[in-house]
Amino acid sequence: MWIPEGIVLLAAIIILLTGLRLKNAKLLAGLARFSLLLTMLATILIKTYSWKHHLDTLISELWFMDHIAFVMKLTIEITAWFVLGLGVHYTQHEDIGSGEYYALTLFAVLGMLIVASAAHFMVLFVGLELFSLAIYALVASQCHISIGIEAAIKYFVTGALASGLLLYGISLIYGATGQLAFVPLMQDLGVIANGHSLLISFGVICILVGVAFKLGVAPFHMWVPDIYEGAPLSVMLWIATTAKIAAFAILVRLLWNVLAPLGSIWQPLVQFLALLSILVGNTAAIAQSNFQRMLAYSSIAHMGYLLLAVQLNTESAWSVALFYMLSYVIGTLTAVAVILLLQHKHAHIKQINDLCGLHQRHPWLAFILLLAMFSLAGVPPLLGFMAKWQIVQMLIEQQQIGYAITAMLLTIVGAYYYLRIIKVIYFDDLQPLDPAKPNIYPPALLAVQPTASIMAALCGGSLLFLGIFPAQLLQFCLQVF
Amino acid sequence: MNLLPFALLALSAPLLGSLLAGFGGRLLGRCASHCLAIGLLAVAWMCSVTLLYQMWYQHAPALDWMGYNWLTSASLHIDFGLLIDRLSVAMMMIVTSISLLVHIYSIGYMHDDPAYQRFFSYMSLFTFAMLILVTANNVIQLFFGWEGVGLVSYLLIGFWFKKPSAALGAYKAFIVNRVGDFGLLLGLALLLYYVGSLNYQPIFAKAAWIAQQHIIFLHGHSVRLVSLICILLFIGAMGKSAQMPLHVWLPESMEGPTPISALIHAATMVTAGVYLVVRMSPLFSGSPVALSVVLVVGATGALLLGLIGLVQNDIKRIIAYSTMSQLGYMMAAAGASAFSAAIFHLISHAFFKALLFLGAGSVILAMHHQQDIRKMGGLRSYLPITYITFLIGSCALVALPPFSGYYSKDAIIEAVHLAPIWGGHYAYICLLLGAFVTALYTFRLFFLTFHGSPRFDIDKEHLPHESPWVVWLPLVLLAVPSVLFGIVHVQEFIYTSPEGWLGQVVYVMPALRNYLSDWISEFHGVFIATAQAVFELPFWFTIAGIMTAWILYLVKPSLRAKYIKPDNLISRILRAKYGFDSFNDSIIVRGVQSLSRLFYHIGDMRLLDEGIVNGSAHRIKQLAQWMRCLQTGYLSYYLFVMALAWVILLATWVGWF
Amino acid sequence: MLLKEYLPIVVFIALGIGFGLVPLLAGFLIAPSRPNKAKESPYECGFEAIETGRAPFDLRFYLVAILFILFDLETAFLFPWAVSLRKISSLGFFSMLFFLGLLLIGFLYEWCKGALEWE
Amino acid sequence: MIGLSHYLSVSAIIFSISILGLMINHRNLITLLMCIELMLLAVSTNFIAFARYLHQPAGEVFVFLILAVAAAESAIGLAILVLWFRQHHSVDVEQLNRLKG
Repeated sequence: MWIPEGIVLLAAIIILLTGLRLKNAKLLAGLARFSLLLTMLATILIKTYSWKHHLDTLISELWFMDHIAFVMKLTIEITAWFVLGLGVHYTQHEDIGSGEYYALTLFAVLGMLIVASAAHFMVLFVGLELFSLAIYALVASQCHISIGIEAAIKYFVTGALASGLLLYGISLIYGATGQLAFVPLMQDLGVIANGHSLLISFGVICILVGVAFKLGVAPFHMWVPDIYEGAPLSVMLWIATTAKIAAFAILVRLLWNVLAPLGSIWQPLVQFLALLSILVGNTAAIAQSNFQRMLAYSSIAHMGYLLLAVQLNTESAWSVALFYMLSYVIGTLTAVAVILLLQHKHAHIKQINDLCGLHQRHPWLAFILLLAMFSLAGVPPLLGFMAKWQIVQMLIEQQQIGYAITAMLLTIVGAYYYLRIIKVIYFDDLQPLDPAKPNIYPPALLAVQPTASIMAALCGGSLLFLGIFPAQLLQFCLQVF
Repeated sequence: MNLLPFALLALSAPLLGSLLAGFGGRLLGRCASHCLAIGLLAVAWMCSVTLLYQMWYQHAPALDWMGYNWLTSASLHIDFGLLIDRLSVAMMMIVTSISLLVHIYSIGYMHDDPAYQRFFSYMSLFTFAMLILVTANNVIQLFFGWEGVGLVSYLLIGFWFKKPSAALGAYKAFIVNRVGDFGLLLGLALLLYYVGSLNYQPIFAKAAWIAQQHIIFLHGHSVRLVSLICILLFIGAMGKSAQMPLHVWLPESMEGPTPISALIHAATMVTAGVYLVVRMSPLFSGSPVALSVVLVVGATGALLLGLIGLVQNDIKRIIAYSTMSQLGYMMAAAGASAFSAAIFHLISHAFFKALLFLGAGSVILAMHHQQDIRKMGGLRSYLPITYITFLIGSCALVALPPFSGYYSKDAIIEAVHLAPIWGGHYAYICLLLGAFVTALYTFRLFFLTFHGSPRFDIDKEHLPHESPWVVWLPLVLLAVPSVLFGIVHVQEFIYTSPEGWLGQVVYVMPALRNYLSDWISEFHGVFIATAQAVFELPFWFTIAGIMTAWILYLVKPSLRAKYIKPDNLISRILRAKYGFDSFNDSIIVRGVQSLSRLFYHIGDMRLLDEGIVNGSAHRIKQLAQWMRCLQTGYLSYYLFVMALAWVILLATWVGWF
Repeated sequence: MLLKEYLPIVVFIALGIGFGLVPLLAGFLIAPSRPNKAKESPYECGFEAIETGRAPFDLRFYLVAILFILFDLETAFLFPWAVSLRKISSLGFFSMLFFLGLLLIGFLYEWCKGALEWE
Repeated sequence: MIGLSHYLSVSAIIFSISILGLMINHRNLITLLMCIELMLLAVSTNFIAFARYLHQPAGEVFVFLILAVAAAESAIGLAILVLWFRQHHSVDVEQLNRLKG
């Protein structure tokens, strides 16, 4: 039952120790990715095994083996595999691809996998801290770059505050019910759902704040832009995709597997957070000139849309939220993949304007970026549109038409900054970085990377494909909950 | 045999070709790009051939494939589905064949163009969109294809977008088509509202019910729903098929490269309107009013637009006006419920009109992009292959037996002659006169271009010479069906039943079946029909047209100067193109402009710009800046905000409690 | 029942925040602020300041302290384990061995990395 | 008699103080780390109090985990801080504002 986690742990240790002597980043990355492949395989095998033998979905009150755990784990593993594969050249080039880097990423994956299966507050807490701490360290992995360290400190301190609040909430819930394991706790909460005490409400709110921080939802979003901008690009991708999935897994576990009976407490709050997030994310992104920072605000807005589905607290709403999460992750992965491919030695892509005329130099990459931007903006027929559409439809079905309209209006506001990138890559002219070196334009390939290019194309293609044929994925998401 | 894989392959191959040529163009290089595009198109063509074979010889049943539900919102289902029946197969065949030949032709014609790969990409994309249009099993998908071909047409008319006239032509095409699309969309909306579905099958199943519905307007006037829907749909068809008065964009579209004029603006896209009317025949057959409108508009266009062709001097524009005139014939046939004749004329027209355009392109190449026929002449000896194929195309166009145009056009004129619907006589006269006009302008063009003495500066070093084989091969390949298509297929296609070969696909109003039966009973085999030509009026009108052209332009050009004053009323009217353009310019454009200026100053500047659009954009930008300022960068401040939000959440909850 | 017991806590939280914030805000709002150079310079018996008041420690102290804290706290797990060793089965025993093994790997890592050497 | 609510009150006060400490401290990053530790200790107090009140060991076990995690957290925090100090020779919180907007 713990084989996937065991593989990741073992691989992390091996990489940590071999990394002391071995300096070949490519080899280490290959090892890490290979272990992730094994983990995926193990996850699937265990799932099929337990499904065939009708094993219990709960193991000793600590460990879930249900559909949610399976889907979350698999998504985390696949995303992690993509993130590692896309970042190989970048980490090598930025000189951060040491053994520690890959060991930390695997520790982070380990923490995320634990979180996805956690059926007990202790397990959840340990998993959460494991991946958070690993990511704090990863953000600071470029130890000579000042803003990286600054980002790490900010992330660390705000994250610690959020964990403190989360723990405080857990302690209050524990005090009110005497339970730390999810299944009995949910039963108890179901009994007292109507006559809950202030203690429980406080606990729920504190937990909500902790999770909202991890998701990067306004007003607990202040860390997001700074960390996205300051962190190395590959680590930023890590935070923007896998860590978000893990945060979503926590959200699912806590709000759906524990606090669902107390929906009356948290649903209005989540509504508020969702709308605020969409507003803050979409408007603040407009004023950004830094690509990573813009993506950060975009992620804040996307998490808002996600919460808009979550606040409905029905099975189908959670499925749609999962679908939205997947669409967001693939979209972000695609966008950052293109930028990762373009990090040239003399020409870092930091600002949006560095992408000027990308179409003229790399039409394919420009097209993939276009797909990503359209998908994130929610333009049909891409996956992002489908996801937004599902959420809006869900809201309308539940008679929350006001929210649906607000969300759509703010989507139009949000479309502005995505389209601006498309304008820059398609309609602006190339500008040489330096008049003395006319051959070097900002959008230049880091190196010819067939694997990473194929991965980027795969991500972009899946945005289009899943946008046109979303039914299977949607069906899959519906079966999870 | 399962037809589905072939249909899917036929659809996807051009899309793939387009993507490869478009995105991989630079990587692949010119040769690989066009080879890929042409190869994939050939695959699509083979698939179409297979489908046609199955339909024609094996009598395969129609395939209505509900592929995939993309989106559902209440009663609106947006599906991807295919309807492979005789009509769509015939259209697929035409689209892929002409497209394939035009692709090959473009290798030569676009040889020196820097945006070579882009051109091939657009053409394959066009083919894909057109195939989507004709194979759709629901109107949404049809609309998608409809807009798709419109878009590519816009892109291709403006292909040389640095040329102002090309850019303007592209604009004009785009805007005029929007007028048509407006009607189409309204029609579709009415269908969705009343039928509750946009798939052909439920729509047609409810056609009888729709025919009995009435819509009551403000003052109690009731209008038959079906007439309203059909006329709205026909407005869409008018836009796309360049029927009067929405024809003004087609001459301008000639600014695009010539292969495009052949593919899009002669053979395929412009016939989409005819296709729409035929496809929607169960609806149109429920409304005699709509049929009459189609008939009258078509016939009027057939005559009047042909007349304009007489005074044009640009080789491509003459053929463009002839296209509009021929589209009028097709529409008239559809209006007379002779749907098979309409489609048959569509097919034969596609062959010979593509041939004429490509021939014109060959001439233009030889003349170094000189398009004015007054500056040509005597090209017969320089361009022998072009000359012969152009002659074949011209004969087919003017409907001389035994060329293919004869059978289709003769069937149309006869059907319209017999049709017992309102406007039938008028239409018949128009079409008859149209035959004379067609012959006149076609041979005027032909004689001025190929006969007589050269009116260009003969440069001994650079004599006009025949184009490379990639250019003339498609001409030869197109000349074959231009000659043979009619004689071989006319009997089975048109004269088997009142519906013709299309059979179950189309639906004819019961009241009109009798006349159609009479019409087909007059046919006694191809050879008799061919021989009978001499006893029929249209033939002599055609001969008269040719003779007139021969005398006026070849034998005694002086007669022209003597009898036709350049500034007499008729030629002034014709030259002004009946004033459509100036009407549009002075009344519509200027009216709209002054109206919009009014709105601009009052509504836009004050209300919308300052208030809503710019205002909101400005507000949002302000908000964005403000949000930015909130992100101060100070850690203590972040922590403060977090803690404050936490406290507020707690406090709100206590307040609620 | 717990609710009533807990209500004071809310009051305390409010008070705690209030106590912290009110004097700060009061000072910020009420106190006159007319800084000048003399006021802002650190006071050191009338001399110019020689160095900052906070003399930095050697970084190596921090490193050792960090490592000490880590291993010290992890060993805290040994106490409850040792107390209840009889009650927990061999699974408990081997779990702790596994845990110690992980600690050992961490120790090996820092040793090889040279974190334990003073120079 | 000292009961549950007293413990809870103390922990709540410590928690509030630590949060205020985080917010108000503009000078020293080390103090931030101390505040974080304080916050976790407040939570631990809570857990212990509840565990005693409910006669359950689970809460106490949780405290062990919290302590271990707190140690790891401060280790990481200090490590990052040291990196910062090496570059800037200062632990001033206010200097952390290159990233903003």
